Amino acid sequence: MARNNKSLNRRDVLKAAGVSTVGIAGLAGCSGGGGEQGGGDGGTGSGEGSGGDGGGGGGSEDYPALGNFPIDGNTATYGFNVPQSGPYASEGQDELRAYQLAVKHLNEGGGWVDSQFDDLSGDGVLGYQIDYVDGDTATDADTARQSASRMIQRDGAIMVSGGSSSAVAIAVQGLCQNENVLFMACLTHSNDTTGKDCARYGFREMFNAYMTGQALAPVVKEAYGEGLKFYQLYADYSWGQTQQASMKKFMTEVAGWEQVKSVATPLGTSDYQSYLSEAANSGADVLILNHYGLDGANSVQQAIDAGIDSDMEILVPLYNRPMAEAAGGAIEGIYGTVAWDSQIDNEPSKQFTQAFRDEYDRTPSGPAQLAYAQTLQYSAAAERAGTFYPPEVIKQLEGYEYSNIGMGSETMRACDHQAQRDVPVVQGLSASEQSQGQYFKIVNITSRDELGYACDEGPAAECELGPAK
Amino acid sequence: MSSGSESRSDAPSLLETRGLVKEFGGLVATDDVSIDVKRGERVSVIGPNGAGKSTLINLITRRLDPTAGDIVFKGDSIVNLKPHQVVQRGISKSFQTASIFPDLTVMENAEIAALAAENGEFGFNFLTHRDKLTSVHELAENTLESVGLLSRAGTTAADLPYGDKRRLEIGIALAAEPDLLLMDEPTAGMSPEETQATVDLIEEVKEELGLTFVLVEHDMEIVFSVSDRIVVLNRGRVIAEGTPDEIRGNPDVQEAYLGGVEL
Amino acid sequence: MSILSELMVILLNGLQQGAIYVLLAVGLSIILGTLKFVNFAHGALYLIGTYAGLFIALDVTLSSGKLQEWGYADIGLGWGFLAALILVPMLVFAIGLLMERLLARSFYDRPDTDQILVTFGLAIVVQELFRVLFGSNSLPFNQPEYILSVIPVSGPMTLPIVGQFPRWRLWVIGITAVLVGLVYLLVEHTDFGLVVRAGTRDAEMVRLLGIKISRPYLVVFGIGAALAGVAGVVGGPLNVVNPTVGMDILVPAFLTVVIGGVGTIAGAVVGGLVIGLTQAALIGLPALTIGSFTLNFSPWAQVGLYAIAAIILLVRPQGILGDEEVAP
Amino acid sequence: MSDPNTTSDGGTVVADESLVSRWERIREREATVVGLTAIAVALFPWLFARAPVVSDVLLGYQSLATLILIWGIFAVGFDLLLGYTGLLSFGHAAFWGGAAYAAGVVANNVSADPIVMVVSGTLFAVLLAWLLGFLSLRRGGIYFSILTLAFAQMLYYMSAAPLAFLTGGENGLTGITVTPLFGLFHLESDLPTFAGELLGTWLYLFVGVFAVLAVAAAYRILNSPYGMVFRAIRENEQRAEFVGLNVWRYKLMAFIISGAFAGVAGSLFTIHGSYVPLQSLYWTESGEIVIMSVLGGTASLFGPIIGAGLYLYVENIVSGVQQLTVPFTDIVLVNDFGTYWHLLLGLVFVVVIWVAPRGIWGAISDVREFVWDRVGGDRR
Amino acid sequence: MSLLDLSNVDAYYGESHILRDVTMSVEEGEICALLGRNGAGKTTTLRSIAGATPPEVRDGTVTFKGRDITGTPAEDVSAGGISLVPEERRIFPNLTVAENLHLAEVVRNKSNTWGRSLSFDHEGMSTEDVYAQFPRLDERRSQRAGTLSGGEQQMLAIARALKQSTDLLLLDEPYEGLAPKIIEDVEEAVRQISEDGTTILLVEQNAAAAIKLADRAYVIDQGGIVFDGTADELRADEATRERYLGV
Repeated sequence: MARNNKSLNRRDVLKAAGVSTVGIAGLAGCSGGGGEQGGGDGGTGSGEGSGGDGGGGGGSEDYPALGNFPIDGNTATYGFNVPQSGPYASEGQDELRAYQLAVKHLNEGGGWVDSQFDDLSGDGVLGYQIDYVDGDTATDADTARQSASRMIQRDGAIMVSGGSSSAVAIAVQGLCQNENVLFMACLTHSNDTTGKDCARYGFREMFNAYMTGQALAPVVKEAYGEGLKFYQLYADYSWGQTQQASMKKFMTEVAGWEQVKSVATPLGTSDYQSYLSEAANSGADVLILNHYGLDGANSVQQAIDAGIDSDMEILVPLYNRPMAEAAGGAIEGIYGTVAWDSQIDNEPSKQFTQAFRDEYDRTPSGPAQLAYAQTLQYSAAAERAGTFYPPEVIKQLEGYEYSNIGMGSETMRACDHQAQRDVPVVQGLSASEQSQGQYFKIVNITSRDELGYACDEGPAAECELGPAK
Repeated sequence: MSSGSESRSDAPSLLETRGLVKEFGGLVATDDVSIDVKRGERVSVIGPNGAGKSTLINLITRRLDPTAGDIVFKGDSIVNLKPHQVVQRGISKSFQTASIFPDLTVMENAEIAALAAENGEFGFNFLTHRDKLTSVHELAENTLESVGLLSRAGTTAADLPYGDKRRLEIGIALAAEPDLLLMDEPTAGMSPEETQATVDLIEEVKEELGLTFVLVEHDMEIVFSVSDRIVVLNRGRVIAEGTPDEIRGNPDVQEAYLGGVEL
Repeated sequence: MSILSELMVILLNGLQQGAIYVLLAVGLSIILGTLKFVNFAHGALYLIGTYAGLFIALDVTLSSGKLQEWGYADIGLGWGFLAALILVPMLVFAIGLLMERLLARSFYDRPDTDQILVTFGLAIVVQELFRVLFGSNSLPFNQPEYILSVIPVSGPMTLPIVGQFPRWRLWVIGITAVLVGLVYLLVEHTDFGLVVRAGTRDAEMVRLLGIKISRPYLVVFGIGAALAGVAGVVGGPLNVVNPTVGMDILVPAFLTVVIGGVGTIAGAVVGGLVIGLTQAALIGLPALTIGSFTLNFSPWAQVGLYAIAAIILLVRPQGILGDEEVAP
Repeated sequence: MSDPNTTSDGGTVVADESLVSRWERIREREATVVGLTAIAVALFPWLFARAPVVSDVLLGYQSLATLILIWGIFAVGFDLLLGYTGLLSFGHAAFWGGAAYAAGVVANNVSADPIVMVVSGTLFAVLLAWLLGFLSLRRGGIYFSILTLAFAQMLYYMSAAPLAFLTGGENGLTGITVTPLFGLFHLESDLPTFAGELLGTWLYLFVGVFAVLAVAAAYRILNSPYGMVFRAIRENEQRAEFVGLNVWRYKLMAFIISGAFAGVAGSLFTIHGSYVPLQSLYWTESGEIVIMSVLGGTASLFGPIIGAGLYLYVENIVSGVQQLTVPFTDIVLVNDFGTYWHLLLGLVFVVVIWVAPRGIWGAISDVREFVWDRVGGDRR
Repeated sequence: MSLLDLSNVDAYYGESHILRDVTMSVEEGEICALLGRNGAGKTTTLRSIAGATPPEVRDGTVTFKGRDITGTPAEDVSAGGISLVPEERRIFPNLTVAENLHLAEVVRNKSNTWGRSLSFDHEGMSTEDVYAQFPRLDERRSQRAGTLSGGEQQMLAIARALKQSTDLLLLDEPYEGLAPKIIEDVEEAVRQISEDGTTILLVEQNAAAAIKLADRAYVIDQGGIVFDGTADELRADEATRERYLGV
C-alpha cells in the first residue's frame, strides 16, 4: 500500500506559522487542565497551582511545539486507554491498576523505579509530576479512538498507552501517529500492529502471532511428536488470519507437521459446534483454535464438550485471563502462550508481582505487567532524552536494549518498533488447580534466539516506518 | 331493465364496469356487476348492507383486484393500474370517515391533493420551495373556498369540528381535479344540519364543476334528491337500475331491499 | 467419511443451532401474532433466563460488578440444573406478566415504531442493569454433568453414522422439541389455545362470546417470556455468559420469526430450521472448486443467515408459513 | 387569503402584527434558520472547548465538537425518514458505514481529496439506499425495520470477512491520509487568528459548512412539496395514495435522501478520523442514531442534532466522570457515576418514548409556546 | 321493570354523533324488532348495549335486569347474559367448524371464566342438537370455516348463536345477503330460541321479515327513535313505513 509521508498536521503548521499560534496551543493545554477534575482520582492534587511558567522546563526552548509538547504547567499527563466496560473489562481493570501503580512509583519511588530502572528517579519525570487520565475503550476501536482523542485533545496527554485487542491498538496507534503523541501498546498480538499498520509513534512490547507460532512449535513437537496432522479453525479477521498463517508456517517448518485444512470462522460466531464437527471428522491429530478471548473460551469449551480432546490434541495459541476465567477447566493441559505470568522466575517478575500484591492484594495478570513496563519504559526514555519532545523520546526507544522487565534480554527494534523478546509457553490448569490469578503453568520460556525475524521478513517486511518527525 | 332518459344513454360513457366479479374465500362479494356511468351523470349505488357496494367502490379505485371482469374509464381499461394512477386518470374518492391528514393544517391538506393534481404522481422537486408552487396553492385555495373552509386554512385539521373534517375530506377529493368523484357515504355520522350543508355542497359542486358523481349513500332523501340514476345492488348483483322515480316504484327493489313496505 | 454421515452431521448441527432460535421465535411469534406487539426486549428475557439459570444451578462467584463490590460476590445457589430448568420459566413467566401489565398494555394502541423503540430501550436498560450488577465479565456456565444424579447430559456421546456429538446439544434439541410440542398442544388442543387462535383473527368477536380475552393475552405474553427464559437456561451452557447475550441473539430470533411467518408455531420451527440448516450447510459443505477458483462457504456462514432471510422475505413477504391477512 | 408562511409546525395565519408574531415569522424564514444555524455552528466549538469557565464546566474538546456536527448531519437525515415520513429504519448503519468505507477506499486508492471523499462516499450511500430501499420498502411496519436491519447486518458481515481485502476486516480501514483541502489547507491544522480561536481547525470549518448546508437542505426539503408529501404519508398513507401520489416512490426518495445525509456524515467521519472502524456498520450504530433522534425529538429539524450532541456528550464526557457531586461542593452524590451512563441513557430513552414522544425539542417547543402565550404571541 | 332499558342514550363513533337520545326497552320473553334504513343507527344501538367499542356511550344509561351496564366491557356484558350476534357473520375463518361452535360454549367451562360469575338463566343448545339442525355443518365439522361457502358460513354464524347461553340475544341483520331458502331456516331458528325462553332483540332492514316474527317494533332514523309500538300498530301505520322504511 502506498504510504504518503508528506502529510502535515496541525502542529507542523503551527510550527511553520511561528509564534502567533503558540497562544492557541497553550489555550488548548489550559482547557485540558479542566479535564483533571473528571479523570484524576489517582493523581493527588496535582491539578492546582500549575499556572505560571508556561511551557517551562524540559528543554522546550530547544524544540518546537509538536503534539502535546511542550507540556503546560509542571504536571505531565499520561493517557491510559483500557476496556472498562464490555467483555474485557476485568482485564482492563487489571491493566489500569498496573498503570496507577506505575504512576505512583514514578512520582514516589518503589517497584522497578527503585530496583530496575536506573534512569528513573522516583520523583516524577524530568521534574514533572506525572498525572494520568483514563478512558474506556469498551474493546471497540471506534470508542477507543474517541476516548484517546479526548485524552490527547482535552487532557493534553503526552503519551497514550493501552489496548486490549489488536483492532483497538491499531486504531489508537493511527490516531496517535496523526496527533504526534507516543503510543505505548499494551496487549495487542496481531502481526499488523507492528507490521502492516506500524507507526513511528507506536511501540509494542507484546510479541505477535508470528512469534507465538515460533515459540509453540518446538514445545508441541517435543510434547506430541513429529509427523502429525493438524486442523485449524481461525477467527476470520486480521489477527486470526495472521495467527493461522503463522501456525501453519511454523507447525509445518519447525514441528514437521502437515496441515489437513484451515477453516475460517466468521466474526460474530459464538457457536462453533458445526465447525468442530467438521474438524472432528477430518482425521487430524491436532486441532488448533485460533480464537482469542471469549471466542476462544467458547471454542475450547465447545471442543471439550464435543469430546474432541479424546481423539485430538488441542492448541490455543494465545491465552488471556478473561478467557481462562470463562473457559474454566476446559483449558486443562492445553498449550498456548501468554504475555507474561507471575510465576516466571526472575528478579523483575518477582519484584513486580510483590509490588502489585502489596498494593492491591492480588496477583497481576500478563497485561498488567505490560502496562506497568510500558509506562516506565516511556518515562525512562524521556529521562534519557532529557525532554518529552516526541522525536527525541522515539530516538531513545528505537534500538534500545534492556533486560529489566522480567522477560530476559530484549531489544526494541528500530525497524518496526517490535520488542524482540522471549515468549512464555504455558499449559492450562485444571479447574481444581485454578485460583484467582493462577490459570496456567509455565512449561517453557522460548528464548528470543529461537524467535523473531529480520527487518525485511515476516511481518516486518510490510512495515515501512517513515522518518521521525 | 329500465333505462335512463334517452339523451343520457347516447352520451359517451365515462366509466364502465364489465362483468365485475370479486370473491373472498368462498364468498362472492360482487357477482357480474356491469354499470355504465355517462359523463356529467350523477349515479347513486344503493343496496342493503353486504350488497357489495363497498367492494364495488374498492374495485373501481383499484384497492382490490377483481377476480374477473374489466373496468373501463375514458375508454381505457384501468384494471391494471395502481390506486394512485387511477386518481391521476381522474377518479377521486371521498372516504366514508374523515380520512384527512390530522396533524397538517387545512391548507396543507388541500395543498397535498392539489400537488398531486398539478404535479402528477411524483416529481423530483425536493429542493423547490413550496411558496413557488403558486398554481398548487391557488388550486388548494379555490378548493377550500368551494367547500367553505378557506377561513380556517391555518387551523390544524385535527382541531376542526367533525362536520368540517368531512367537508375537508370532500375538499381533498375535489382538489385532485377529478372527472369522476366517488363518494362513499358522505353524510355518515353527520348531524341533520351538517347533512343538509353537505347536500347543498354536493349540489353546488355539481352545478359549478359539472362533475360526474358516483354516490354510495344510505340516506334515501339525499339519494333521491341528487341522483340522475340509481343502481340497486343486492347480494352482489345489480337487481335494478333507473331514475329515482323508477326505483321508487320498483317492486323488486322494495322486495329485495326492504322485504317490501307492505307488511 | 461417507456422504450420508456428512449430511447427518449437517442436519444435526442445523437442528441444534436452530433449536434455541426456535424457542425464542415461538414466543416472539405468538406475542406478535396475537397481541400485535413487537417485543425487542425478548432478548433481554433470554438474558434474564441465562443469568437466573446460572445462579440457580451453580455456585457462582462474581469477579466484577457492583454486587461483588458491595460484598455479594458469592451469589450462586447451586441447586442444580433441574431446579433451574423448573424455576427459571416460572420466574420469567412472572416477569412476562409484569411486562405485559406495566409496559406492553399501554403500547397496544400505539404505532409499531413506538413498540419497537420502547422495547429496544427496555432491552438496553436490562442489559446495562446486568452489566452494572454482575459485571461485564463473561462467566462460565458449565454444562450439568447429570440430571437427577443419574442421567448423563454432558460430554460427548457416540451416535451411529454421525460419530461423536456433544450430548448436551442433543438434549437441547430434545428439550426444545418437547417444549414446542407442549406449546403446540396447548395452542391447538385446549380451550385456551382456541381462544388465542380465535383472538388472533377477531378479538372483538371473542369478547362478544363472553370470553375475557385479556387474560389469555396476558398468559400468552407470559408463555412467550417463559420460553425465552428456558432458551436462556438450555442455551446458556453452550456459550459463555455475559450481558450482551440477549442482544446478540435478538436479531437472529427476529429473522427466524419473519422467515417462518408470524403467528404460527410451525412457522417459528420452520424459520429456526432454515436458519440453523443454512448455517450448518454453509459450514459443512465442501468447498466448491471451479477451475483454479475455489469458493469456500464457511466464511459466508454469517452473511448467509441474513442473505437467506432477505431472499425469503423478498420472494414471500409474509414468511414461509405466514398468512398475509394476519401479518401486522 | 394566501399565507406564504404556513409553516411546518402548526402554521400561523397572521392576523395581528404583534412583535412576537413578527418574530415568529422571521424565525421561520429560511435565511434566518440557516443564519442562526451558522452562528450556532460557529460559536459551538469555542463555547464547548475554549471559552473561559463555560468550557471548563462542559469539559469539551475540539474533536468532539466536530464529531457532534457529523452525527448531527446523520441525525437530521435520519429524522427525515423516521420523524417526517414515519419509517423506522434499523439499518442506517449501512449508509453511514458504507459511505465511510467508500470514502476511505477512494482515499486509499484514488484520491484523498476531502471533497472527492465526501462526493464518492455520498454517492455510494445514495446508490446503496436506492438498492436497499427498493428491497426493504416492499414491506411496511416492523417488516421494514427488520429488513433494513437484516440488510445492514449482511453488509457488516460482508465487510468483516469476505470483503476484508477492501475494508481491512476487523482492524478497520487504516492508512487513510487525507490530502489538504484545495491542496492548500491541512484539515488538521488550526485556522488562522480569530477564526482559529473561534472554530479551531480547518476540519471543523469543513464539517461545519456541511452541517449548515445539511440544515439548509433539510429545511428546504421540508418546505418543498416533498416535506408535505412525507408528512402526508406519515399521517395517512392510504389517503396520500388516494389523492394520486405515488407513495411508494416518495417513500423510496425519503429513504434515499436520508441515506444521502448519512452518506455525507459517514464520509466526513472518515475524514475526521482518517480511519473507518468495522463497528460503523454494526447494528448498534443504527440503534444509536435511533436513540439520538428520538431523545432529541423526532419531526423537528434541530431536535435530532441536539439528541446527537447529548448522546455523544454523555458517551464521551459524562461517562468519564467518576464522582457526581453537588455542584461547587465536595458532597458526593454517586460514586463511579460513569459506570451508569449507558443505563441512565437507556432509562431516559424509555421514559421519553413513554411519556414525551416528542423528545427534548418537543419539551422545548412546549415551554416556548407556553411562554409565547404568556407574552401574547399569536399561535392559533 | 323491563329486561333491558335504554334511557336517553347518546353514542359516538369517534367524533361522529350517531345515537341521539335513544330510549327503548325490551320485555322478558318477547321478540322485539328494531327497524330502520341503512345507517340509521341500528347497529350502533346493539353495540352500545353489548358493550362493544366503538361506539362510546357518552350520555344516558343501559340497564339490564335492573343493573346499570353502561360502559361494561363486552365480555362481561356477554357473561352477564346478553349475546350479540353481529352482522357480517364474523366467524373465525382460521378455525374449523367444530372449533367455531365450541368457542360459543368455552365460557361455560368454569376454568375459562377467570373468576367472573356467569349469570344467565338459559343454557344454549347442545352440540348434538345444533348438528341435528344443520346437517351440512355436521358434514364439515373439521373443515376450516374460511373454506365454507357463503351460505354455509351464515349457517355457522347462526348455529354459533344457538349455542350461546344467554338471556337476551341481539341479532344484527341475520337475513343480510341470504337466499330466501336460508332465511326460512333462520326464521325457524329464531323462533325456536324464543320458544326456549330467550328474549330477542332483532335488528333488520328487511322490515317485512322482521315484523313476521316480532311482537313489538321500534323504528330508528338518523339516530333517534321515531316509532314505538306493537307489530300490528306498525303494520297499520303506513305513514311511518313510507317515511322511514320505504324507498
